[in-house]
Amino acid sequence: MTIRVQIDPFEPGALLGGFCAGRSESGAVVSFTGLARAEHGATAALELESYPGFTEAQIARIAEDARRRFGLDDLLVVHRTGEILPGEAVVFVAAAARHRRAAFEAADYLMDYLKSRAPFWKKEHGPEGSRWIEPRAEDHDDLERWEKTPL
Amino acid sequence: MTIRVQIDPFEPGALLGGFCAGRSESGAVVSFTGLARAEHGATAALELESYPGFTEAQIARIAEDARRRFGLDDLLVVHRTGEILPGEAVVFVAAAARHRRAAFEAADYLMDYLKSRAPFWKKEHGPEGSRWIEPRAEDHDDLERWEKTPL
Amino acid sequence: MARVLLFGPLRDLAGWREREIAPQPASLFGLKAALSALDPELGEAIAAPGVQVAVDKALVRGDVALAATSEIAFLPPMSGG
Amino acid sequence: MARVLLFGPLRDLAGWREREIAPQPASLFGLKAALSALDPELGEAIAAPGVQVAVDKALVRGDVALAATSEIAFLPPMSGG
Repeated sequence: MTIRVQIDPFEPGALLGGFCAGRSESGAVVSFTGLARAEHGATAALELESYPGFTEAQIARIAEDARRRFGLDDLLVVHRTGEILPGEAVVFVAAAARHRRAAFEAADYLMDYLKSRAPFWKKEHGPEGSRWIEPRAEDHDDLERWEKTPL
Repeated sequence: MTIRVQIDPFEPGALLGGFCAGRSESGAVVSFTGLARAEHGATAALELESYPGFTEAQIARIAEDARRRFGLDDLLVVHRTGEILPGEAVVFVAAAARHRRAAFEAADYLMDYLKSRAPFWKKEHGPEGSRWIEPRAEDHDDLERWEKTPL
Repeated sequence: MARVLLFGPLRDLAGWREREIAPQPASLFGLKAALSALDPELGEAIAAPGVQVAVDKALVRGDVALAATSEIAFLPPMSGG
Repeated sequence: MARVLLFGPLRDLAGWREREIAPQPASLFGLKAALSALDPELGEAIAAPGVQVAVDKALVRGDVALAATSEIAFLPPMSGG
Protein backbone atom coordinates (compact mmCIF):
# COMPACT_ATOMS: atom_id res chain seq x y z
CA MET A 1 0.00 0.00 0.00
CA THR A 2 1.55 3.29 -1.10
CA ILE A 3 0.38 6.85 -0.41
CA ARG A 4 2.22 9.74 -2.03
CA VAL A 5 1.56 13.48 -1.98
CA GLN A 6 3.89 15.27 -4.37
CA ILE A 7 4.51 18.54 -6.19
CA ASP A 8 6.06 16.87 -9.24
CA PRO A 9 3.76 16.02 -12.16
CA PHE A 10 3.12 12.33 -12.76
CA GLU A 11 2.05 10.24 -15.73
CA PRO A 12 -0.96 8.01 -14.89
CA GLY A 13 0.06 5.36 -17.44
CA ALA A 14 3.46 4.91 -15.82
CA LEU A 15 1.78 4.49 -12.41
CA LEU A 16 -0.71 1.91 -13.71
CA GLY A 17 2.00 0.00 -15.56
CA GLY A 18 4.10 -0.24 -12.43
CA PHE A 19 1.13 -1.16 -10.27
CA CYS A 20 0.03 -4.04 -12.56
CA ALA A 21 3.50 -5.44 -13.19
CA GLY A 22 4.28 -8.75 -11.58
CA ARG A 23 0.78 -9.45 -10.25
CA SER A 24 -0.26 -13.03 -10.83
CA GLU A 25 -3.03 -13.47 -8.25
CA SER A 26 -4.95 -10.20 -8.57
CA GLY A 27 -7.45 -10.61 -11.38
CA ALA A 28 -8.68 -7.03 -11.28
CA VAL A 29 -7.05 -3.60 -11.19
CA VAL A 30 -9.22 -0.49 -11.24
CA SER A 31 -7.64 2.93 -11.58
CA PHE A 32 -9.02 6.43 -11.31
CA THR A 33 -7.21 9.40 -12.78
CA GLY A 34 -8.43 12.90 -12.00
CA LEU A 35 -7.37 15.46 -14.61
CA ALA A 36 -7.47 19.26 -14.28
CA ARG A 37 -10.13 20.59 -16.66
CA ALA A 38 -9.58 23.71 -18.77
CA GLU A 39 -13.31 24.50 -18.62
CA HIS A 40 -12.91 25.85 -22.14
CA GLY A 41 -10.53 28.57 -20.99
CA ALA A 42 -12.28 29.46 -17.72
CA THR A 43 -9.59 27.70 -15.68
CA ALA A 44 -5.96 28.59 -16.29
CA ALA A 45 -4.58 26.57 -13.37
CA LEU A 46 -5.45 24.81 -10.15
CA GLU A 47 -3.54 25.41 -6.94
CA LEU A 48 -3.62 22.53 -4.47
CA GLU A 49 -2.49 22.80 -0.88
CA SER A 50 -1.95 19.98 1.62
CA TYR A 51 -0.92 19.83 5.27
CA PRO A 52 2.33 17.86 4.95
CA GLY A 53 2.43 14.88 7.29
CA PHE A 54 -1.21 15.23 8.34
CA THR A 55 -2.57 14.80 4.80
CA GLU A 56 -0.59 11.61 4.14
CA ALA A 57 -1.56 10.19 7.54
CA GLN A 58 -5.27 10.88 6.99
CA ILE A 59 -5.20 9.26 3.53
CA ALA A 60 -3.28 6.26 4.89
CA ARG A 61 -5.94 5.79 7.55
CA ILE A 62 -8.79 5.65 5.02
CA ALA A 63 -6.71 3.58 2.59
CA GLU A 64 -6.10 0.97 5.28
CA ASP A 65 -9.83 1.01 6.03
CA ALA A 66 -10.57 0.43 2.31
CA ARG A 67 -8.00 -2.35 2.09
CA ARG A 68 -9.69 -4.26 4.88
CA ARG A 69 -13.28 -3.39 3.95
CA PHE A 70 -12.94 -4.55 0.35
CA GLY A 71 -10.31 -7.27 0.86
CA LEU A 72 -7.80 -5.62 -1.47
CA ASP A 73 -4.48 -7.10 -2.51
CA ASP A 74 -2.91 -3.66 -2.93
CA LEU A 75 -3.60 0.03 -3.19
CA LEU A 76 -1.82 3.09 -4.59
CA VAL A 77 -2.78 6.73 -4.06
CA VAL A 78 -0.78 9.57 -5.61
CA HIS A 79 -1.98 13.16 -5.19
CA ARG A 80 -0.38 16.31 -6.50
CA THR A 81 -0.13 19.66 -4.80
CA GLY A 82 1.10 23.04 -6.03
CA GLU A 83 0.19 24.51 -9.40
CA ILE A 84 -1.53 22.13 -11.81
CA LEU A 85 -2.28 23.00 -15.42
CA PRO A 86 -5.31 21.87 -17.47
CA GLY A 87 -4.87 18.32 -18.77
CA GLU A 88 -2.41 17.42 -16.01
CA ALA A 89 -3.25 14.69 -13.54
CA VAL A 90 -4.27 15.78 -10.05
CA VAL A 91 -4.89 12.41 -8.46
CA PHE A 92 -4.36 8.74 -9.24
CA VAL A 93 -5.88 5.83 -7.31
CA ALA A 94 -5.40 2.16 -8.16
CA ALA A 95 -6.88 -0.85 -6.36
CA ALA A 96 -5.98 -4.49 -6.97
CA ALA A 97 -8.22 -7.35 -5.88
CA ARG A 98 -8.98 -10.93 -6.75
CA HIS A 99 -12.29 -10.01 -8.42
CA ARG A 100 -13.49 -6.84 -10.07
CA ARG A 101 -16.34 -5.77 -7.75
CA ALA A 102 -13.99 -5.18 -4.81
CA ALA A 103 -11.51 -3.25 -6.98
CA PHE A 104 -14.25 -1.01 -8.46
CA GLU A 105 -15.84 -0.30 -5.10
CA ALA A 106 -12.54 0.46 -3.37
CA ALA A 107 -11.43 2.97 -6.03
CA ASP A 108 -14.87 4.57 -6.01
CA TYR A 109 -14.91 4.78 -2.20
CA LEU A 110 -11.41 6.25 -2.00
CA MET A 111 -12.25 8.92 -4.57
CA ASP A 112 -15.44 9.87 -2.72
CA TYR A 113 -13.33 10.27 0.40
CA LEU A 114 -10.56 12.23 -1.33
CA LYS A 115 -13.05 14.62 -2.95
CA SER A 116 -14.72 15.75 0.24
CA ARG A 117 -12.77 14.63 3.30
CA ALA A 118 -9.06 14.49 2.53
CA PRO A 119 -7.00 17.45 3.78
CA PHE A 120 -6.53 19.33 0.52
CA TRP A 121 -7.58 22.84 -0.40
CA LYS A 122 -8.06 23.71 -4.01
CA LYS A 123 -8.07 27.12 -5.68
CA GLU A 124 -9.05 27.71 -9.25
CA HIS A 125 -7.26 30.47 -11.14
CA GLY A 126 -8.92 31.89 -14.25
CA PRO A 127 -9.14 35.03 -16.35
CA GLU A 128 -11.86 36.32 -14.03
CA GLY A 129 -9.90 35.81 -10.83
CA SER A 130 -9.36 33.06 -8.29
CA ARG A 131 -11.73 31.11 -6.08
CA TRP A 132 -11.52 28.34 -3.53
CA ILE A 133 -13.40 25.19 -4.51
CA GLU A 134 -15.55 23.36 -1.98
CA PRO A 135 -16.97 19.86 -2.53
CA ARG A 136 -20.12 19.84 -4.69
CA ALA A 137 -23.41 18.63 -3.17
CA GLU A 138 -22.95 15.47 -5.27
CA ASP A 139 -19.61 14.84 -3.57
CA HIS A 140 -21.27 14.78 -0.16
CA ASP A 141 -24.08 12.56 -1.51
CA ASP A 142 -21.50 10.22 -3.03
CA LEU A 143 -19.71 9.78 0.27
CA GLU A 144 -22.98 9.18 2.10
CA ARG A 145 -23.68 6.14 -0.09
CA TRP A 146 -21.00 4.23 1.85
CA GLU A 147 -22.30 5.25 5.23
CA LYS A 148 -25.79 4.02 4.35
CA THR A 149 -24.75 0.66 2.95
CA PRO A 150 -22.64 -1.36 5.37
CA LEU A 151 -20.79 -4.01 3.39
CA MET B 1 -14.30 5.39 -29.20
CA THR B 2 -11.95 2.49 -29.93
CA ILE B 3 -12.62 -1.26 -29.74
CA ARG B 4 -9.77 -3.68 -30.34
CA VAL B 5 -9.60 -7.47 -30.16
CA GLN B 6 -6.03 -8.66 -30.56
CA ILE B 7 -3.72 -11.63 -30.13
CA ASP B 8 -0.69 -9.50 -29.24
CA PRO B 9 -0.02 -8.83 -25.55
CA PHE B 10 -0.57 -5.25 -24.39
CA GLU B 11 0.70 -3.13 -21.51
CA PRO B 12 -2.18 -1.52 -19.56
CA GLY B 13 -0.04 1.46 -18.52
CA ALA B 14 0.76 2.33 -22.11
CA LEU B 15 -2.96 2.20 -22.97
CA LEU B 16 -3.95 4.43 -20.03
CA GLY B 17 -1.16 6.90 -20.79
CA GLY B 18 -2.29 7.24 -24.38
CA PHE B 19 -5.94 7.48 -23.39
CA CYS B 20 -5.35 10.31 -20.87
CA ALA B 21 -2.93 12.31 -23.01
CA GLY B 22 -4.23 15.56 -24.41
CA ARG B 23 -7.53 15.57 -22.50
CA SER B 24 -8.33 18.98 -21.08
CA GLU B 25 -12.10 18.75 -20.57
CA SER B 26 -12.52 15.25 -19.14
CA GLY B 27 -11.99 15.48 -15.40
CA ALA B 28 -12.25 11.73 -14.79
CA VAL B 29 -10.73 8.62 -16.36
CA VAL B 30 -11.53 5.20 -14.91
CA SER B 31 -9.72 2.12 -16.16
CA PHE B 32 -10.21 -1.56 -15.55
CA THR B 33 -7.46 -4.08 -16.22
CA GLY B 34 -8.25 -7.78 -16.07
CA LEU B 35 -5.18 -9.92 -15.42
CA ALA B 36 -4.88 -13.69 -15.84
CA ARG B 37 -4.49 -15.26 -12.41
CA ALA B 38 -2.04 -18.07 -11.72
CA GLU B 39 -4.35 -19.47 -9.00
CA HIS B 40 -1.16 -20.47 -7.19
CA GLY B 41 -0.14 -22.84 -9.95
CA ALA B 42 -3.58 -24.26 -10.77
CA THR B 43 -3.76 -22.23 -14.00
CA ALA B 44 -0.88 -22.48 -16.45
CA ALA B 45 -2.57 -20.48 -19.22
CA LEU B 46 -5.88 -19.13 -20.48
CA GLU B 47 -7.04 -19.64 -24.03
CA LEU B 48 -9.45 -17.03 -25.32
CA GLU B 49 -11.44 -17.36 -28.51
CA SER B 50 -13.47 -14.70 -30.29
CA TYR B 51 -15.65 -14.66 -33.41
CA PRO B 52 -13.72 -12.16 -35.52
CA GLY B 53 -15.93 -9.41 -36.87
CA PHE B 54 -18.93 -10.43 -34.79
CA THR B 55 -17.14 -9.96 -31.44
CA GLU B 56 -15.93 -6.44 -32.29
CA ALA B 57 -19.37 -5.47 -33.61
CA GLN B 58 -21.14 -6.70 -30.48
CA ILE B 59 -18.73 -4.85 -28.19
CA ALA B 60 -19.05 -1.69 -30.29
CA ARG B 61 -22.83 -1.85 -29.92
CA ILE B 62 -22.67 -2.01 -26.12
CA ALA B 63 -19.86 0.56 -25.99
CA GLU B 64 -21.98 3.02 -27.97
CA ASP B 65 -24.87 2.31 -25.62
CA ALA B 66 -22.59 3.03 -22.62
CA ARG B 67 -21.27 6.21 -24.22
CA ARG B 68 -24.78 7.60 -24.57
CA ARG B 69 -26.15 6.21 -21.31
CA PHE B 70 -23.39 7.68 -19.15
CA GLY B 71 -22.58 10.75 -21.29
CA LEU B 72 -18.96 9.73 -21.85
CA ASP B 73 -16.35 11.80 -23.61
CA ASP B 74 -14.49 8.71 -24.82
CA LEU B 75 -14.11 4.99 -24.39
CA LEU B 76 -11.42 2.39 -25.10
CA VAL B 77 -11.82 -1.39 -24.99
CA VAL B 78 -8.92 -3.74 -25.74
CA HIS B 79 -9.41 -7.49 -25.39
CA ARG B 80 -6.89 -10.22 -26.01
CA THR B 81 -7.49 -13.61 -27.55
CA GLY B 82 -5.24 -16.64 -27.98
CA GLU B 83 -2.99 -17.97 -25.24
CA ILE B 84 -2.60 -15.74 -22.21
CA LEU B 85 -0.15 -16.43 -19.38
CA PRO B 86 -0.65 -15.66 -15.67
CA GLY B 87 0.04 -12.01 -14.89
CA GLU B 88 -0.69 -10.92 -18.47
CA ALA B 89 -3.55 -8.56 -19.20
CA VAL B 90 -6.68 -10.07 -20.72
CA VAL B 91 -8.85 -6.98 -21.01
CA PHE B 92 -8.51 -3.22 -20.63
CA VAL B 93 -11.42 -0.77 -20.48
CA ALA B 94 -11.06 2.99 -20.01
CA ALA B 95 -13.86 5.56 -19.79
CA ALA B 96 -13.43 9.35 -19.82
CA ALA B 97 -16.13 11.69 -18.57
CA ARG B 98 -16.53 15.16 -17.15
CA HIS B 99 -17.17 13.84 -13.62
CA ARG B 100 -16.13 10.65 -11.90
CA ARG B 101 -19.50 8.96 -11.30
CA ALA B 102 -20.18 8.53 -15.02
CA ALA B 103 -16.67 7.20 -15.67
CA PHE B 104 -16.89 4.67 -12.81
CA GLU B 105 -20.33 3.45 -13.80
CA ALA B 106 -19.46 3.12 -17.48
CA ALA B 107 -16.32 1.04 -16.83
CA ASP B 108 -18.22 -1.10 -14.33
CA TYR B 109 -21.13 -1.60 -16.76
CA LEU B 110 -18.85 -2.49 -19.67
CA MET B 111 -16.98 -5.06 -17.60
CA ASP B 112 -20.22 -6.66 -16.42
CA TYR B 113 -21.21 -6.95 -20.06
CA LEU B 114 -17.84 -8.28 -21.21
CA LYS B 115 -17.78 -10.90 -18.45
CA SER B 116 -21.08 -12.56 -19.31
CA ARG B 117 -22.38 -11.36 -22.67
CA ALA B 118 -19.50 -10.55 -25.01
CA PRO B 119 -18.69 -13.22 -27.62
CA PHE B 120 -15.59 -14.75 -26.04
CA TRP B 121 -14.99 -18.31 -24.93
CA LYS B 122 -12.39 -18.95 -22.31
CA LYS B 123 -10.56 -22.18 -21.52
CA GLU B 124 -8.33 -22.67 -18.52
CA HIS B 125 -5.31 -24.94 -18.89
CA GLY B 126 -3.73 -26.37 -15.75
CA PRO B 127 -1.76 -29.32 -14.46
CA GLU B 128 -5.03 -31.22 -13.97
CA GLY B 129 -6.30 -30.65 -17.50
CA SER B 130 -8.38 -28.06 -19.32
CA ARG B 131 -11.85 -26.70 -18.77
CA TRP B 132 -14.14 -24.12 -20.34
CA ILE B 133 -15.07 -21.25 -18.04
CA GLU B 134 -18.64 -20.01 -17.87
CA PRO B 135 -19.68 -16.77 -16.15
CA ARG B 136 -20.01 -17.10 -12.36
CA ALA B 137 -23.41 -16.58 -10.71
CA GLU B 138 -22.03 -13.22 -9.47
CA ASP B 139 -21.35 -12.18 -13.05
CA HIS B 140 -25.00 -12.65 -13.96
CA ASP B 141 -26.09 -10.84 -10.80
CA ASP B 142 -23.70 -7.99 -11.60
CA LEU B 143 -25.18 -7.52 -15.05
CA GLU B 144 -28.72 -7.59 -13.67
CA ARG B 145 -27.98 -4.55 -11.51
CA TRP B 146 -28.10 -2.39 -14.65
CA GLU B 147 -31.33 -3.86 -15.90
CA LYS B 148 -33.03 -3.14 -12.58
CA THR B 149 -31.85 0.44 -12.23
CA PRO B 150 -32.77 2.55 -15.25
CA LEU B 151 -30.55 5.64 -15.21
CA MET C 1 -23.52 -25.11 -49.00
CA ALA C 2 -24.10 -23.38 -45.64
CA ARG C 3 -20.92 -22.72 -43.70
CA VAL C 4 -21.18 -23.67 -40.02
CA LEU C 5 -18.93 -22.35 -37.24
CA LEU C 6 -18.71 -23.82 -33.75
CA PHE C 7 -17.24 -21.98 -30.77
CA GLY C 8 -15.96 -22.85 -27.30
CA PRO C 9 -17.03 -26.20 -25.87
CA LEU C 10 -19.15 -26.99 -28.97
CA ARG C 11 -15.97 -27.12 -31.02
CA ASP C 12 -14.36 -29.57 -28.58
CA LEU C 13 -17.51 -31.69 -28.54
CA ALA C 14 -17.84 -31.94 -32.32
CA GLY C 15 -14.12 -32.16 -33.04
CA TRP C 16 -14.31 -29.47 -35.70
CA ARG C 17 -14.52 -25.72 -35.83
CA GLU C 18 -15.77 -24.97 -39.31
CA ARG C 19 -17.62 -27.12 -41.83
CA GLU C 20 -19.68 -26.78 -45.00
CA ILE C 21 -22.98 -28.60 -44.92
CA ALA C 22 -24.33 -30.01 -48.20
CA PRO C 23 -26.93 -30.28 -49.54
CA GLN C 24 -27.84 -26.70 -48.70
CA PRO C 25 -30.48 -26.57 -45.94
CA ALA C 26 -33.31 -24.14 -46.73
CA SER C 27 -33.67 -22.96 -43.16
CA LEU C 28 -31.92 -22.88 -39.79
CA PHE C 29 -34.18 -25.63 -38.47
CA GLY C 30 -33.26 -27.72 -41.51
CA LEU C 31 -29.57 -27.13 -40.78
CA LYS C 32 -30.04 -28.14 -37.14
CA ALA C 33 -31.71 -31.37 -38.26
CA ALA C 34 -28.86 -32.07 -40.66
CA LEU C 35 -26.29 -31.50 -37.89
CA SER C 36 -28.27 -33.81 -35.55
CA ALA C 37 -28.28 -36.53 -38.20
CA LEU C 38 -24.54 -36.09 -38.63
CA ASP C 39 -23.76 -36.04 -34.87
CA PRO C 40 -26.64 -36.57 -32.43
CA GLU C 41 -24.59 -35.35 -29.48
CA LEU C 42 -23.82 -32.08 -31.27
CA GLY C 43 -27.50 -31.82 -32.26
CA GLU C 44 -28.46 -31.98 -28.61
CA ALA C 45 -25.74 -29.53 -27.53
CA ILE C 46 -26.75 -26.81 -30.02
CA ALA C 47 -30.37 -27.15 -28.90
CA ALA C 48 -29.44 -26.28 -25.27
CA PRO C 49 -31.10 -23.11 -23.94
CA GLY C 50 -27.84 -21.15 -23.46
CA VAL C 51 -26.70 -21.55 -27.06
CA GLN C 52 -27.28 -18.54 -29.34
CA VAL C 53 -27.19 -18.57 -33.11
CA ALA C 54 -25.78 -15.92 -35.45
CA VAL C 55 -26.52 -15.96 -39.17
CA ASP C 56 -24.14 -13.81 -41.16
CA LYS C 57 -22.90 -12.28 -37.88
CA ALA C 58 -26.36 -11.21 -36.69
CA LEU C 59 -28.05 -12.94 -33.76
CA VAL C 60 -31.30 -14.69 -34.73
CA ARG C 61 -34.12 -16.31 -32.76
CA GLY C 62 -36.36 -19.11 -33.98
CA ASP C 63 -36.21 -20.26 -37.57
CA VAL C 64 -34.79 -18.21 -40.47
CA ALA C 65 -34.20 -18.90 -44.16
CA LEU C 66 -30.62 -19.69 -45.19
CA ALA C 67 -28.84 -18.75 -48.41
CA ALA C 68 -26.08 -20.71 -50.07
CA THR C 69 -23.57 -18.16 -48.83
CA SER C 70 -24.87 -18.03 -45.26
CA GLU C 71 -22.43 -18.34 -42.34
CA ILE C 72 -24.14 -19.91 -39.33
CA ALA C 73 -22.40 -19.69 -35.95
CA PHE C 74 -23.42 -21.61 -32.82
CA LEU C 75 -22.45 -19.63 -29.75
CA PRO C 76 -22.42 -21.37 -26.35
CA PRO C 77 -22.50 -19.27 -23.13
CA MET C 78 -20.00 -16.45 -23.44
CA SER C 79 -17.39 -15.29 -20.99
CA GLY C 80 -14.80 -12.63 -21.60
CA GLY C 81 -12.69 -10.36 -19.43
CA MET D 1 4.30 30.15 22.05
CA ALA D 2 1.69 28.07 20.21
CA ARG D 3 2.32 27.76 16.49
CA VAL D 4 -0.84 28.32 14.40
CA LEU D 5 -1.31 27.17 10.80
CA LEU D 6 -4.09 28.37 8.51
CA PHE D 7 -5.14 26.56 5.33
CA GLY D 8 -7.13 27.36 2.20
CA PRO D 9 -9.46 30.36 2.37
CA LEU D 10 -8.54 31.03 6.02
CA ARG D 11 -5.01 31.83 4.93
CA ASP D 12 -6.28 34.32 2.32
CA LEU D 13 -8.64 35.88 4.86
CA ALA D 14 -5.98 36.38 7.54
CA GLY D 15 -3.17 37.28 5.17
CA TRP D 16 -0.80 34.80 6.83
CA ARG D 17 -0.20 31.07 6.79
CA GLU D 18 1.80 30.44 9.93
CA ARG D 19 2.19 32.47 13.11
CA GLU D 20 3.38 32.05 16.68
CA ILE D 21 0.95 33.30 19.30
CA ALA D 22 2.37 34.74 22.52
CA PRO D 23 1.74 34.68 25.40
CA GLN D 24 1.13 30.93 25.30
CA PRO D 25 -2.62 30.16 25.54
CA ALA D 26 -3.37 27.37 28.01
CA SER D 27 -6.13 25.85 25.90
CA LEU D 28 -7.57 25.76 22.41
CA PHE D 29 -10.46 27.99 23.49
CA GLY D 30 -7.91 30.45 24.89
CA LEU D 31 -6.06 30.42 21.57
CA LYS D 32 -9.31 31.05 19.66
CA ALA D 33 -10.02 34.02 21.91
CA ALA D 34 -6.52 35.36 21.30
CA LEU D 35 -6.95 35.02 17.53
CA SER D 36 -10.34 36.77 17.72
CA ALA D 37 -8.81 39.66 19.62
CA LEU D 38 -6.05 39.89 17.01
CA ASP D 39 -8.44 39.65 14.00
CA PRO D 40 -12.18 39.50 14.70
CA GLU D 41 -12.94 38.39 11.13
CA LEU D 42 -10.55 35.45 11.46
CA GLY D 43 -12.04 34.67 14.88
CA GLU D 44 -15.45 34.37 13.28
CA ALA D 45 -14.16 32.32 10.34
CA ILE D 46 -12.44 29.69 12.51
CA ALA D 47 -15.63 29.33 14.57
CA ALA D 48 -17.68 28.35 11.47
CA PRO D 49 -19.19 24.83 11.67
CA GLY D 50 -17.21 23.43 8.69
CA VAL D 51 -13.81 24.29 10.18
CA GLN D 52 -11.94 21.43 11.86
CA VAL D 53 -9.00 21.78 14.20
CA ALA D 54 -5.90 19.58 14.42
CA VAL D 55 -3.51 19.81 17.37
CA ASP D 56 -0.14 18.24 16.66
CA LYS D 57 -1.63 16.68 13.51
CA ALA D 58 -4.51 14.96 15.32
CA LEU D 59 -8.10 16.14 14.86
CA VAL D 60 -9.68 17.41 18.08
CA ARG D 61 -13.20 18.38 19.11
CA GLY D 62 -14.13 20.87 21.81
CA ASP D 63 -11.48 22.33 24.08
CA VAL D 64 -8.06 20.78 24.69
CA ALA D 65 -5.00 21.87 26.67
CA LEU D 66 -2.10 23.30 24.63
CA ALA D 67 1.60 22.92 25.28
CA ALA D 68 4.26 25.47 24.40
CA THR D 69 5.31 23.27 21.49
CA SER D 70 1.80 22.63 20.15
CA GLU D 71 1.07 23.08 16.47
CA ILE D 72 -2.57 24.08 15.94
CA ALA D 73 -4.03 23.89 12.43
CA PHE D 74 -7.37 25.34 11.36
CA LEU D 75 -8.79 23.31 8.48
CA PRO D 76 -11.65 24.76 6.44
CA PRO D 77 -13.82 22.42 4.28
CA MET D 78 -11.54 20.08 2.36
CA SER D 79 -11.59 19.18 -1.31
CA GLY D 80 -9.06 17.04 -3.09
CA GLY D 81 -9.04 14.97 -6.27
